Amino acid sequence: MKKVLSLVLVALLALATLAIPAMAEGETFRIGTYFGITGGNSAYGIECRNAVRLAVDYVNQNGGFNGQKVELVEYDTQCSAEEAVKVATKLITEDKVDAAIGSMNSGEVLAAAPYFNEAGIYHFGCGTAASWMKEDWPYVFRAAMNNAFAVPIAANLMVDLGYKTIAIFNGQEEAALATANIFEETFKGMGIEVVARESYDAGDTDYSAQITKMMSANPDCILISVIGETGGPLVRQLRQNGYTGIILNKESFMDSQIEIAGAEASNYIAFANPYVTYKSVDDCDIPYMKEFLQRYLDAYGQMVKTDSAYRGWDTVMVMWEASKIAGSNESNALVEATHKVVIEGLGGTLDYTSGNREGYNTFNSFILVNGKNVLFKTWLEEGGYEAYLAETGNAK
Amino acid sequence: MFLRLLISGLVLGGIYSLIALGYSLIYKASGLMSFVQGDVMTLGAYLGLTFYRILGLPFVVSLILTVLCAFAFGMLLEKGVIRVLLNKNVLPIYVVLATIAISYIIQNGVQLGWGSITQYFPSVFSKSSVKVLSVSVQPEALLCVGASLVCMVLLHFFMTRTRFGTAMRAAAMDPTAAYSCGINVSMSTGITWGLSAGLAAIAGMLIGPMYGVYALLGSMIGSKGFSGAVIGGYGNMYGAMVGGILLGLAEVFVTGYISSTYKNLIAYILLITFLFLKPTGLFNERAIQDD
Amino acid sequence: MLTTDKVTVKFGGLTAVNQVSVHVEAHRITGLIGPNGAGKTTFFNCISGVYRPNSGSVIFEGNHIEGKKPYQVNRAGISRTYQIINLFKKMNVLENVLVGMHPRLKSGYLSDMFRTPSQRREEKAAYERAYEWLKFVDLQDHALDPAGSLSYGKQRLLEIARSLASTPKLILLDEPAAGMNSKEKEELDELLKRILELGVTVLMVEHDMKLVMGICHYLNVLSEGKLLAKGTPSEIQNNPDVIQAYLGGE
Amino acid sequence: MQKSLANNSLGKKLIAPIAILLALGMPLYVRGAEYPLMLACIIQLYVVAVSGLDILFGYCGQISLGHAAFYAIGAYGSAILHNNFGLPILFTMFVAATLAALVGAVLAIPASKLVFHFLSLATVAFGEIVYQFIVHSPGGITKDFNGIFSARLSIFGFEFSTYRLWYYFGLACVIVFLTAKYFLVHSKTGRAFTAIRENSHAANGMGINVRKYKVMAFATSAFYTAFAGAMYIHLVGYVHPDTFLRKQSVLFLTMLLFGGTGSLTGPILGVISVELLIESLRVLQDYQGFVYGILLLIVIVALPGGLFGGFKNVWNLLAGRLGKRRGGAGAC
Repeated sequence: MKKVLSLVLVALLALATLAIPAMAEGETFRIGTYFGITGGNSAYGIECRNAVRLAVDYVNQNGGFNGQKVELVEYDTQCSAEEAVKVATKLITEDKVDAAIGSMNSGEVLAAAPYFNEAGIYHFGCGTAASWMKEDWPYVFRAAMNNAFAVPIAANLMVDLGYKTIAIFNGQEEAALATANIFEETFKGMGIEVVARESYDAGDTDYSAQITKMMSANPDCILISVIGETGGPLVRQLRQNGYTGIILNKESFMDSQIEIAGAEASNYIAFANPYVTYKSVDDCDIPYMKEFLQRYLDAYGQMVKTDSAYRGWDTVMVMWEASKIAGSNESNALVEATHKVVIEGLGGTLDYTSGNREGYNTFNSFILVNGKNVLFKTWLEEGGYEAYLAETGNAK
Repeated sequence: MFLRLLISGLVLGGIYSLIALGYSLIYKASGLMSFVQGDVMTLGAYLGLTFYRILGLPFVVSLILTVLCAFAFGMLLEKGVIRVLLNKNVLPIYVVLATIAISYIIQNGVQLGWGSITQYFPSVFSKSSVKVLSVSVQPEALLCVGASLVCMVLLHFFMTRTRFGTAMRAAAMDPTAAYSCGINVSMSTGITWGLSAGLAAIAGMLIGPMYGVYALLGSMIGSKGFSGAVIGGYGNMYGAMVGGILLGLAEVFVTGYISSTYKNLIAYILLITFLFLKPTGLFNERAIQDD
Repeated sequence: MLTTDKVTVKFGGLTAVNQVSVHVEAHRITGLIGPNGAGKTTFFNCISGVYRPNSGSVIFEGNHIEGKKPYQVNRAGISRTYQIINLFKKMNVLENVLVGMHPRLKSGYLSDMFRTPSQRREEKAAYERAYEWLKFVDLQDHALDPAGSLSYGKQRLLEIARSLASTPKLILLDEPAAGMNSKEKEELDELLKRILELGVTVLMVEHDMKLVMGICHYLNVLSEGKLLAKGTPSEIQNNPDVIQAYLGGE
Repeated sequence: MQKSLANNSLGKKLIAPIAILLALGMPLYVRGAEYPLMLACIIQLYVVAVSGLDILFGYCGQISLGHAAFYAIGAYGSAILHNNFGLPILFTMFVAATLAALVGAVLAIPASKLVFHFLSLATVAFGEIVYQFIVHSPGGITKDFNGIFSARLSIFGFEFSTYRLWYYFGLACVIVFLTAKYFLVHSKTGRAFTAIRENSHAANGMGINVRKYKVMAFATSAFYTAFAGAMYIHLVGYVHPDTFLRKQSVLFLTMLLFGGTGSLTGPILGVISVELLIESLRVLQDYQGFVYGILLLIVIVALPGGLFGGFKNVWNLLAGRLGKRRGGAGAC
């Protein structure tokens, strides 16, 4: 009996630590965040979290949300959808947050967003997959790019170049696979033939067999639709296995990836994206972006390496604008006000008036040449393509 | 396409071999299974890039330093954790779990130490690709094949021609008898763990320039390495080499001629098939007891 | 009851048991003796199904049992004890006997999981019978102790009780007296007689000549894997080959 | 004397586990304690899963580093049967768990001849193969890398829409599964399991068909863990394939070893302590994985009897001073 009692005691003690009374709802506006800070893709989560902190500091210095100071409640999802669900429940029921910003990994957003939607909490996701916005959750918004929107823009580059065949290489994660599928559809509609389609799983390191297979199909161009850090090693292996053609990427080829692939290998990667990354602040000539880059550099001592930082900043700015329009911090008011938001984001205009709860509806295409992202149009006009042919010795 | 696949298969196989060799050595010396080899490889890649890129040392010097560090790590692991557990006479599952705990520590530790973004490992060669029989390949790939061959040959000579290697083999075969012959058995198992870690670290340094360096670099290669070791005959040094290379070839040719969907499946299918149908492996190593 | 016909077991190049033919008479105690390494335990393992003989046959009550798995041999009615004690050390004494009763219990997986009334009745009866077996070998006071905590001699007794629990027709005892003191040996001698009274035939390997000569009805002598002699204890005692083997062997 | 020999004292044995679980339900009486309640629900389903592993490892002595695969079969099986065929949820849970038991049995037939390390390798390979099938499923039936949604639990039209309600369902499951486990391990079958763990050669000699019982242990264990997987999907409503990586199998094993093997209470205590550890490490943010690894290593090296094995030693020491207690009732 004593043993039983002692066991019960242990359990009660355990619960005491759990059942800490929910924190009092105070004078602050509480934004819950769930990012993957540890685990597979955490580099993106960390940059995004950093940018959100920066943005919140900025907002607080400039009056907060209708006078309320913003307070962040941060959790790590360990890049796991299961954890994301646990964290979402915690944010909703225990921390009782007023709004939430979600992960870079669309899988996590897909799992956690319905909880916020059900609870009627104003929520932004930072992943770029089309999937979770298809679910029609009225409380769920995005201030990042939707990969599906980039597809027609990027596919058009093929037409501009007069290319007829393409090989597709994709990852299996939601964002990569779904985007590759949309690409394939679009290409078919445009009369471009997909001559090879290869894939890899998360955790794979060696892609040479797939590359060999794609190259033996002899395509005009190769499309890569991968997520996270795979891009760098992939491009490196593509080039080292002898592929010299243009690479079409589903999104911008970021600075972290260029480092791994090497500057030379990263030449001639074309993509459509609202924004790009920069090697140094001075490389950037967009004033608003430059200001942000400097702010980030000052705060964290390093340059932004992935575009996830941009997504974090934009998200907070859109929320802030919505609060100004609504004049209230109540969730429903914020949701309604967001549909009226039109502001300048880091990648151009964020316009929510079309009612699809997406900010970036159109954007530019770029090509990476000698470590610099050049507007694709400019590059074509200035004879870049001819220079490329001459340099690589490729025909056509 | 065949030639290109063959080369890819050899590169991949060389890496698997180095990992599988580590498994086999450890099993031979101590009858244990380590789940940490893949992550030691990751650690090796991080150490290598620290010496080579961050400190700017020459590649060969970095390689030697990395191997020494990894060797020390392996020894420490055996002395500080494995030996302690064995002295407590625990079930072998605790040793397995301890190595898994260490692999968590490495995976998370390197992220804390080097940041979670993929690290760039600069090319060892100035040319980004070379032509072999009209096929362009990464020069690192050739280095990889060459270096793993050299490692295997060196290990063979070390084990068969040196006093030390003979002592180690004796200690592995019959610890009690070896002990009574004056061989320091505890030292020799320690060295075996160190050697295995060293081999994994070499593998890490070889693939770093090709794949980039990140925390989970070694986790999949580590678990596929088991497959190589079992194919060859778990505990057999030569079996591990051959098994690893066969695994690499199988994986690449399946991807090339069937579908990349089955790329990761093939290693585990081979692993389970061999365990069930031919547990002694190609080299008929009798390590796996029948019950 | 049990007859082996030219049983041969080889390990690699070594012939451990060479063409051994032995007959065990029902309701008798048959002894198997011989110097160390004569192949006695290997021969036992052959009967109980641990090894499959390379050639020859083992016939029990008219059925071939060579090559059967140990659990099948047990079900056929032969149970055994081991030279090196093979108890379930962390289970208690009573449970060890209950495991011995395993093949005689009818309950199945599902009735065990749902503890049906018939399973309950059977278990209750089984516990009572197991306790009876403990009384039989005088271990009832240790029923709830872990088997590993018993003294060496008592562990031997428990092994016998565990074997008897499966109600065998033939019991193979592998050196039951090893490690026992003289008082325990006397008790063993008495126990063997009681086992015989139960109608169980005994085949045993034993080194203690006093015990063997006193209780066995028949003896078989193995040396270097071959059957050297067989007969009643008095015949064996006077057999010159046996004397030679024992003197030469040790 | 004789009566007390038979292990019919189920009531007494279940006191401790039920007391702990009831205590765990305390948040039921605290308003707004949804999160602890959700954890309590997750703990309940983990208890079922880990109890299953305990039958296999704790009682039968067979190691598995692939139990995440059974967990996955339960979760996906139940979700797919419910989503695609509209079968009632409780039914799909049982069907999925039965399916997993069959898979477990089929795996165990060849695997049962392997011992320790190689059995663990075979189960690792099995886990990976199941994972690969989930992410490359024929016809995309598992939705591959997207993960799969399914409805929350409802029985005969009654919806367990809140954690509060689900808690009672979970409690019922735990009681049913623990009782079945108790019945099973204290029976002919359970004794055969333990005998195999203790000495498989002797078990064989005692008339136990070792392979058959190993297969049974695998199947039972798979059923438990798969049922827990089914509980999970109808609690959370969504699963992602990455939930079923080897990490999950290791987590089950860690929980079991933390709490102690071969008992009813062990898995409960193990699950609670590991879950609490993970929860309390959350505050460390970037360092949580690293610290978790180190704590795990320390516990393994310093207290190989499990966290509660360590406590038990201290307890026994104290109890021993107070007065010698009666000898334990063996493996229970």
